[in-house]
Formats: sequence, C-alpha cells, structure tokens
Amino acid sequence: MYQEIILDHYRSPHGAGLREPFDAESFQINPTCGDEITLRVKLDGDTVSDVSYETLGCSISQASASVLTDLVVGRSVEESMRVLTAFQEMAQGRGQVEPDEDVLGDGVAFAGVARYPARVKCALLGWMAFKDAVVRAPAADEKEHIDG
Amino acid sequence: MYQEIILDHYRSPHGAGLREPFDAESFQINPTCGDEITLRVKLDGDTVSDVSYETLGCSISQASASVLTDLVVGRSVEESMRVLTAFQEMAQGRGQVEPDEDVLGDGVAFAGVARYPARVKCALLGWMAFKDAVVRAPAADEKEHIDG
Amino acid sequence: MTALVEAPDVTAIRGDFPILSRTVRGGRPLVYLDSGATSQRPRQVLDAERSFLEQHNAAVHRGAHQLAEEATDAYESARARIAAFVGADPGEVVFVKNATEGVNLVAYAMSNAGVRTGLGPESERFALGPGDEIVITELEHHANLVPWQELCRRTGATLRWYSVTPDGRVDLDSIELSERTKLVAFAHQSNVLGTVLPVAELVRRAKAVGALTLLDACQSVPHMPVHFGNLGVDFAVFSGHKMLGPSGVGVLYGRAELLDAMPPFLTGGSMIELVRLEGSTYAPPPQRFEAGVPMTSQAVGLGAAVDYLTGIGMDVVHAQEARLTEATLAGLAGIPGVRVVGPTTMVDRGGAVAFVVEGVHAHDVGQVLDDRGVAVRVGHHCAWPLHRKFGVAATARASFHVYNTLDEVEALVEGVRAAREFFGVS
Amino acid sequence: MTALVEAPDVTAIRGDFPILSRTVRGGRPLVYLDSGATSQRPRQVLDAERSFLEQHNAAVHRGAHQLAEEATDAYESARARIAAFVGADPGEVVFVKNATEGVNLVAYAMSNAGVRTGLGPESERFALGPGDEIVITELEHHANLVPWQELCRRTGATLRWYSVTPDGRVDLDSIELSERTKLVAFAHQSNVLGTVLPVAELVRRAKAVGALTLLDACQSVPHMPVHFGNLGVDFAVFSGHKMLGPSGVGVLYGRAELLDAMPPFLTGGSMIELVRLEGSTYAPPPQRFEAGVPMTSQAVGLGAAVDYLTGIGMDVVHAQEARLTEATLAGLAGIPGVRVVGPTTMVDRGGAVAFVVEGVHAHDVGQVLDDRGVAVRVGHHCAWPLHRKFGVAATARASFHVYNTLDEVEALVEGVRAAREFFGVS
Ligand SMILES: Cc1ncc(COP(=O)(O)O)c(C=O)c1O
Ligand SMILES: Cc1ncc(COP(=O)(O)O)c(C=O)c1O
Repeated sequence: MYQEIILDHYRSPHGAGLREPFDAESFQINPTCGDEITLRVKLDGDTVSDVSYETLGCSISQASASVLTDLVVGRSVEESMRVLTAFQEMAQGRGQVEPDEDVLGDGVAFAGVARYPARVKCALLGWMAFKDAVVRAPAADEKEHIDG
Repeated sequence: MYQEIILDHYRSPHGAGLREPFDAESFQINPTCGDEITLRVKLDGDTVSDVSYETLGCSISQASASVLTDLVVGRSVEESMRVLTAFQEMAQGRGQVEPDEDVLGDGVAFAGVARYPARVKCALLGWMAFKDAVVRAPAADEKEHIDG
Repeated sequence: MTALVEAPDVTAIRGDFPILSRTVRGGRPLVYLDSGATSQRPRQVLDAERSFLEQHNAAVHRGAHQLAEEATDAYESARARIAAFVGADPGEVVFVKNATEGVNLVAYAMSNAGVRTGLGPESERFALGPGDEIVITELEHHANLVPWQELCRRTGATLRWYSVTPDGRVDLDSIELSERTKLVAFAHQSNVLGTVLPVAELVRRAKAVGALTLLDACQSVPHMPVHFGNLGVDFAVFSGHKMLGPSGVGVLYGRAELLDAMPPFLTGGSMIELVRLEGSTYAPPPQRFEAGVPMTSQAVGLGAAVDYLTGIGMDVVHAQEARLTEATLAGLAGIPGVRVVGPTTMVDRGGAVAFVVEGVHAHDVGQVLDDRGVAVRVGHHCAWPLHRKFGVAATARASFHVYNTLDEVEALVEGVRAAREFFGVS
Repeated sequence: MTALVEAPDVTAIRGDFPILSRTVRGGRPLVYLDSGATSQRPRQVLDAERSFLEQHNAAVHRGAHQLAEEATDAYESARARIAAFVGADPGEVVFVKNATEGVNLVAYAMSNAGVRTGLGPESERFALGPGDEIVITELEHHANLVPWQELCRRTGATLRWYSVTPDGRVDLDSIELSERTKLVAFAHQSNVLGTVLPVAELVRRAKAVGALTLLDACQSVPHMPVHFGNLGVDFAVFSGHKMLGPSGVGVLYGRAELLDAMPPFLTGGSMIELVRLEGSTYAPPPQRFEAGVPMTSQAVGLGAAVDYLTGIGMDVVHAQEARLTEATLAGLAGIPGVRVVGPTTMVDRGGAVAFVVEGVHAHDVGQVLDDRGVAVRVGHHCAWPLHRKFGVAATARASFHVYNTLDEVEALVEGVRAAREFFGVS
C-alpha cells in the first residue's frame, strides 16, 4: 500500500498550508479516527487557481491531499470533477478498477489503498473537502455580484 | 398430567360461583394466556369460613381452585397458608418434590403439573388469588371496628 | 393460486433443519406448528454464522486490520442482500435486535423530534403533540400497539384505531383519518387471524392526509414476496427469527429521505460524527441508528437465511404455506364445535390459523396436542385487544413455514379431535 | 500480584479458539490484540449456541409446548449463571443487545419517569428536569456519554464531568456533587487508558448526595472478578461480545428495588401485564425490560462463556492479562518516541495499552502492524473527548484476553519498531 510516490508526497506535501485569498473553505472529519482536513479553494473564473489545506491525519490522507493539488490546480472545475470521479472510482474499486495514469498522474499510486477498505476514507478525505468547497464557492456570476 | 382427580374437579368444581358475604376479593390474571380468576374470602375469626370464585381458565386452573376450597375452608388462616406453601412447593418443584397427601389431599394430583413449567402458573392462579385476598382481608380487630 | 407454483421438495428442505428430526414427550416425532412465534433454522444459517465466527469475527466499522475489514464486509454484504430481498436500498436497512425495537425506534425518534433543542428543521415532520393522532388497527400485535400508547403518553397525542369486523378484516370505515393524523401503523398480516391487510388502500388514505405509514411486516416478509418500495410504505419492521434466521436481529426499513431527516434513538459509539463533552453530532443513516457493537454474526446469519429463502423462492414458500393453511381450514371445519377465529377462506389470508374448541380451553387443547408431539401456541399471542374483541381469553394457533407437511396438518386435526374426546365434549 | 496466581495453560486455551489459528495478509499468523473492541469465542460457546438451536429452539416465555419449555429453561438458566458470575440475583439481570442499549435503557427510563401521566409515585425518584445534573467522567466511552447528553437534551438537565489528570486518573476534586446530582455514571476500567476507577469512592460520594450510580463494566467484567453487589452500584452494564460470548447480547444490572420501581423503556410483547387499546400495565422486572422475542441463543451462548471463564478462573484471567500488560508497557518503554497514553505502572490498571509514536500517525502504525499480522485498533476508540484532552486525534491500542501470549506482545513491540523504521523516524 505504501508506494514510494505516496511516501514522497507524505514527506514533502505539495501546496500544504492555508492561504488567502480563497472563495470557499471546507472542513471534513473522519468520524472513525478523528482525522481532519481544512481545505480552501480559489477559483479564477472557471479555473481552479489554488487549493490550500491543513490536515491532521495519516500518511495516506496527507499524501492524497498533496496529489490532489497537483491534479486539480490549473484545471477547469469540470475537468477537476472528472479527475475526482476517477480517483473515487479507483479508491472504492476494491482493487478491481484499473486506474488511468493519464487522468490520475501520481494518483495511481493509491490504487493499492483500494484493497484496504478502512483506509479508503483516508484517501478520499481531501477530495471530499475539495468537492464540498467547490459546491460552496459562489458561482462566477454571483461572485461578480458580491465583488461588485 | 390430567389425573382423573383433576378432571373430576374440572367437570364438577367445588365451591364455584361468587357468594356474599365476603371479607376480601382478589382478581388475578395470567398475562401469558389471559386466564382470569376472581376469588372471595370470608373469614370467621381466624377461620376461613368460605371461598367463592369465578374463573375464566383452563382445566388445570379450574380444578386447582376447586381443590383449594376443599383444602382451606374450615381451616385456620395459618394452617391454610401452610397448605398453600406445600402446594406451591410441589407445583414449582419440577417433579422433584414428593407431595404429602396428608397435607394436600386431592392436591397431590397436581404433582404431574410440576413437570410442565408453562402450566404451573395455571395451577397456582387460584392460590395466588387466595393469598392476596387473605392479605387484603381486614384483621379481626379492624373488622370489629368496621362492623361496629 | 396454489396450483400455479410448483411444490417445493419438502423432504429435502426438512433435511436442512436438524431440530425437525428430534422427538418430544417420550419419543413422539416433533410436529412444529409454531413458526409464527419463531421459526427453526437450517444448517446453512447455522454454518454461515459459525464460519463467520471461526474465520472473520471482529468489531465492524471500527478497525483497520484485516479481520475488521472482513467482518465489516460480511456485515454490509448481509445488509445489501437483505435490502434486495425486501425491495429496499442498503442504506434504508437498519439492523435492530427485533421488530419490537424497530417500532420503538420510530416511536422514540418521534418524541425525540419533539424536543427541538439542538435539532434542525428537517426533524420537524416527526414531532407531535396534544391534538395529534397516531392510528393503528384493533388486530395489532402488542409490539405495534404498546409503543404507540407510550408515545402518546410522552407527547399528549391520541391513539385511535380501525376496528376489526367479525370475519377478521379491518373495517376501513370505522374511523376517518385527519390532518392531525401523524402516523398510521398496521400489520401486513395478522399473527392471529392470518388476515392480509389492504396495504395499498391504507397507504393511500394515510398519504391523503400527509401521515407517515409504518408496516409491521413480521408475518409477511417470512412468508411471501414483499417489496417495500412498491408497497409505498414509509417504514417497515421485521424480525430475523421468524424467517429462518437468528434471534437477536431484525430490521427497520425506512425510506432514505426519512431516515436522513430523523433524529436518532439509541446513542453511543459508531452513530456519531463528532463528539465533544458539550455536545455531539450524528452520523448519516443507517449508522445513525446502530449505536454500539451490533449483532454482527446475527446479521450474517440473516443474510444466509435470505439466501436460503431466495434459493427456494418466496412464491414457492407462499404457495406451500397456502396449501397447508387450506388443508388446516378444511380439517378443522370438519370437527364439530371448532371455530376458526379469522377468515375461513383463502382470500387475502396467510398461514396462521387460530381457533377455539367449544368446551375445551385453549391451554387444554394445546396440552393434548403437545402430548402427541404437536407444538402449537396457546394464549392471546400478544394480541390481547383482538382476543377481547372476539370474546375469547385465549385461542390455539397453528402456524407454518415451508418445512411443514400435509401429514403434520393431519396430526393437528387428529389431535384436536382427541382433545374433544379427552374432555368429553364429542 | 501477577506472581500469586498460577498461569493458565494458554496453549490449551488457544486450541479452543478456531480463529486464532488462522493467518492473515499473505500467510502471517494472526496476532489478535483487539479484544477490547471485541473478543473471540471458544468452541464451547459456539457449540452451546448450536446445540441449543439444533435441539431446543423456540420462543421463550410464550409457549406451552415442550420445546418452548426447554428454551425458556435454557434462557433462564443462562440468566441465573450470568447473575451469579457478577454477584447479582437473577431478577437483577436484564438482557439487552449490548451495553450501549443498557445505558440508553436507564437514560430513557429516567426521561420516561418525568412524564408522570399513568405512572405511580415509585417512579418519581428517576425523574429529572432543569437544574438537575447527570455526572460522568472525561474518560467515558461514547456509550456512557452520548446517551446522557441526549437525556439532558430531553429533560433540560445539565451534564457535568470529573476531569482526567495527565497521568490518566479521574480527578475527584475537579467537581463537587450536589443535591441536584441525580446520577453518576462512570467506567469501571477505561477502554483507552486501562485505568481502573475508584468505584468505592465514587459510589460513596454519589450516595452522600442521594444520587444513583451506573457502572460501565464493559472492560471489567470480561477481565477480572467483579461483584456488583459488593461494589454497591445501582446499575451496571456489560456486553457479551467482549467476554468470549456472542454479539447481540449484553446485560443491564439493576438493584432489585430499583428495577421494581423503574418505568419501562422498550415496550411490546412479553413486557406487559394487561393490555387494552386504552392503556396497558407492565410486568415485573426483568420481563418489564425485555420486550419482544429476546436474543435467546445468544443468552445461552453468554451463559456458556461465563461457564468457560469460571472454568479458567477470573483471577487467573486477570493475572494473565496483567503479565501481558506489564510486558507491553516495558516493551514500548524501550522504544524512543513512543508515548503510552494512560498509567505506565500496573497500579490500578488493566490491560488496554494506548500509545502514540512520534512522527507516525496511529493509522500508519496500525497499518504496518496489520501487514505483519498484528491486529490492534487505531483511532479514538469511541472516547473522543479523552483523546482531545490528551491532545491527540488518534492512538493505537493493544488490548488482551486470556488467550494472548508474551510472544504476541513481542510481535507488537517489534512491529512498532518496524513502523518507526519504515517511516524514517528512528
Ligand atoms: C468502556 C466501554 N463502554 C461501552 C462500550 C460499548 O459496548 P457495546 O458497543 O458492546 O455496546 C465499550 C465497547 O465498545 C467499552 O469499551
Ligand atoms: C405481527 C407481529 N408483530 C410483531 C411481532 C414482534 O416481533 P419480535 O418479538 O421479534 O420483536 C410479532 C411476533 O412476535 C408479530 O407476529
């Protein structure tokens, strides 16, 4: 399960820390173990321009958040949701789903986690926070409205 | 279980029906089957002078009430309680308690019931009503007080 | 109808049930006609539980080690198969210890909803108070009666009931529902009369006034194909032990949207989201309603029972029981002084046959039968108001499952004759 | 103390537990150190349940036929043996599905007592309202915390708690009880810290203000000799699955006089005296608190578990676990960066050892152990406020039963070393 890529992300997480400005923040918790993540999303029009986060969690949840930032920052919201779906399908696939490296990049390293159901939630914690934050982010037109 | 003596008492119960005067009445119900008895006691000083009853119940509970009247009417309250204890010990004795015919008379026919735990309550229903009624009956001195 | 579905191989089925080959009362073969109280269990169910316990046992939804994962998988797989069996989604199936707990769960969640502190607006639809009504029927088992009496005691609401007609049907004209009716709770099939209730019509009437519905499916799920989704009920309950499964496990079904909005009942571990000493938040359903370490191996056993029943086919089970019921009704009709309490034809009727024998108390009928090895239940069968309605303190009741035979029905009928003879009423 | 009691024949004992000889994660022998979550079951318990189901299964307290009598006898005999095991009378033992239900039972009975309609004056002592207090401790399992939060939500009473000291003891000076304290609920032994609480002193203080006491004995009854009568508590709860018995069964103990006066919780069949549609009366305890068909075979299995434990001797069990705990504390003390959360000596301490490894999250420690076949639990172990108090989100916890060995402790200690190496913190 502990692929070298996962351990690398865990030791040197990408995009860690909470940054301003942001459009929405999500706090997620894993009730079975108490692990937490606070994650912020900044959108630029339809593009995810920044994801910043603070986590209190295991290597899997930390590395997964790190990979998440690599995979979604710079993408459109729609594209990032496709990546999220692919990641989720792989993680919940019980080792039966063949991950697509073109879509998931370093994320494919988490394929092994799928065989440890208790850890799937760890791998998804950041992604659930991302999804939630995107939903909470004011839509582009609303935002102009607020900004203006 | 159905000794001939039990069937005789069931077919021709002794002392059945509710009579006046009485000192106390008890209503008992068997919650598992809904069987009921209403039983009245008349005391004459320290002596049980009458027991009358109405039952809605099976052959065992009816025959047992019939045997009860035979065994306690004319006895002192104290003696009748001794009979009651002996009857109860036999009924709850799971067939291990040798009944004393001198004390229990026709009551010994119920020894077989002790091997059918679900029917023990049937055999005891009337006796519990008798015990309760005796407890409720005003003590001799109170009674004079009330009567006077 | 009985002719359309092929008969099961009852001999083979009986071979799966070790207890059915034992003898009672001095060597008489056991004739078990008390499956309405509790059914017996096939080897397949016993084996499933045992192999779970010898191979995979661990606390579910709690551990990260391999056994804990395997145990959780077995538990959730059972939930999914049980859900499919009754036309529900897995998230709509809450494991409870028995149907009684399931009814209490809804009744307590409703009074809990009335204590608004700390709850969101979504729970408001479950709250009730003075002037509101809970409606049941006169034929309910105590499990679907006393919890509602207690809910009314706690909230000041009023309990009302549809009465029962002399032929054992629910009289739909006996009361009118109103806007104040919050919930209508009723049996799918009476455990005494055998009557199958008009679920669609009762649901229609409840919906028309905006009331919730709760179906007591204790005597239907074990005996016929049942699809809660299609029936359109909001809640339903049933017990494992009546459907060839373990005791200590039952199911509360609730429509997803309702479980989602409903406040919890039992609280403790595994049903929480976030716990602080100052206050806690709750997990989503079904976990919200499953506090503490659950009846794990029992859920696995119930999953195996559902597989076993599916293997036979619930239509086959139902047809077999119909054959037995029809034969019982015919056999008893041939004995003078025997009165069946409940429908005497097979129209909207399942396999519980309660009866009284003129001049012989139900206990005595049961005893004579028991001495011949025939096990039936005697008493009020936890439906005391219904017995009062029919003017009897107690009835004898024969009830069936797919393992029973026409020979056993014959033994019952012969035994009833013998009881009349013994007590000299023939 | 460990020296005074002879060691059990653990090899023979392990032979009774089929699951302990299985392998995990690619052929590694299972090292099961998660008995604090749920224990494993010996053949004797599995056989007792199975032979009950193959020979005597029927609905208890309901039928008059032979099977029903035998089933009732088996069920009540189990109750009597379990009662004797914990120093109680049979009538003081109520079967519940798990300890969580037991705590909820008392909490709901108390709010039910506050609804005075239809209740007698004897239930008044259980009623509470605004201004009244429920007192717990900061180390409680959610099962002995959330139900009291909910009781307070329902009644307007206030929840207060004894805090925990940095060395994992209850700080008896942290709060004062008052005349308004209605109930003090506390664990006998912490499921995280292993701390054994000063029951006598807590009971003395509660009694001094007229408060009731409830003991969460989930982690004591399975591991040491316990006598509720001598402890002087009013109520106590424990679960079957933690004491080599089945899941789906637990016990609420209540002093006879209290159970007698307490209003019911779950209602339905078998707990009633008289039922009319207009209202019902309740049966005496313990039946009053056992609505519906109970977990029959599970009670029988728990009876067998108690016989099994008695056969070994609870002092022997306790001494064996003390040996294991001592070795674990010593082993972990030898690893840099490992901090035990809870007492580090054997004084007033039982066999749950929670720890954190600096630089390695508990989940990761657990995973490395699991890959080596060592099953421990990771997380907050349903004691979230306690973890918060110690400033950690999660710990790893090793916990034992009589079937564990010193070699298994060694495997744990080696595994923790390996986790540090793997994550590069050594
Ligand atoms: C101290 C303590 N209390 C209560 C419980 C709850 O027990 P159960 O989940 O069996 O209801 C547990 C175990 O989970 C425990 O360790
Ligand atoms: C119609 C009906 N409802 C409810 C129940 C209660 O089921 P349980 O005792 O398993 O909770 C029963 C059986 O006893 C029943 O027949």
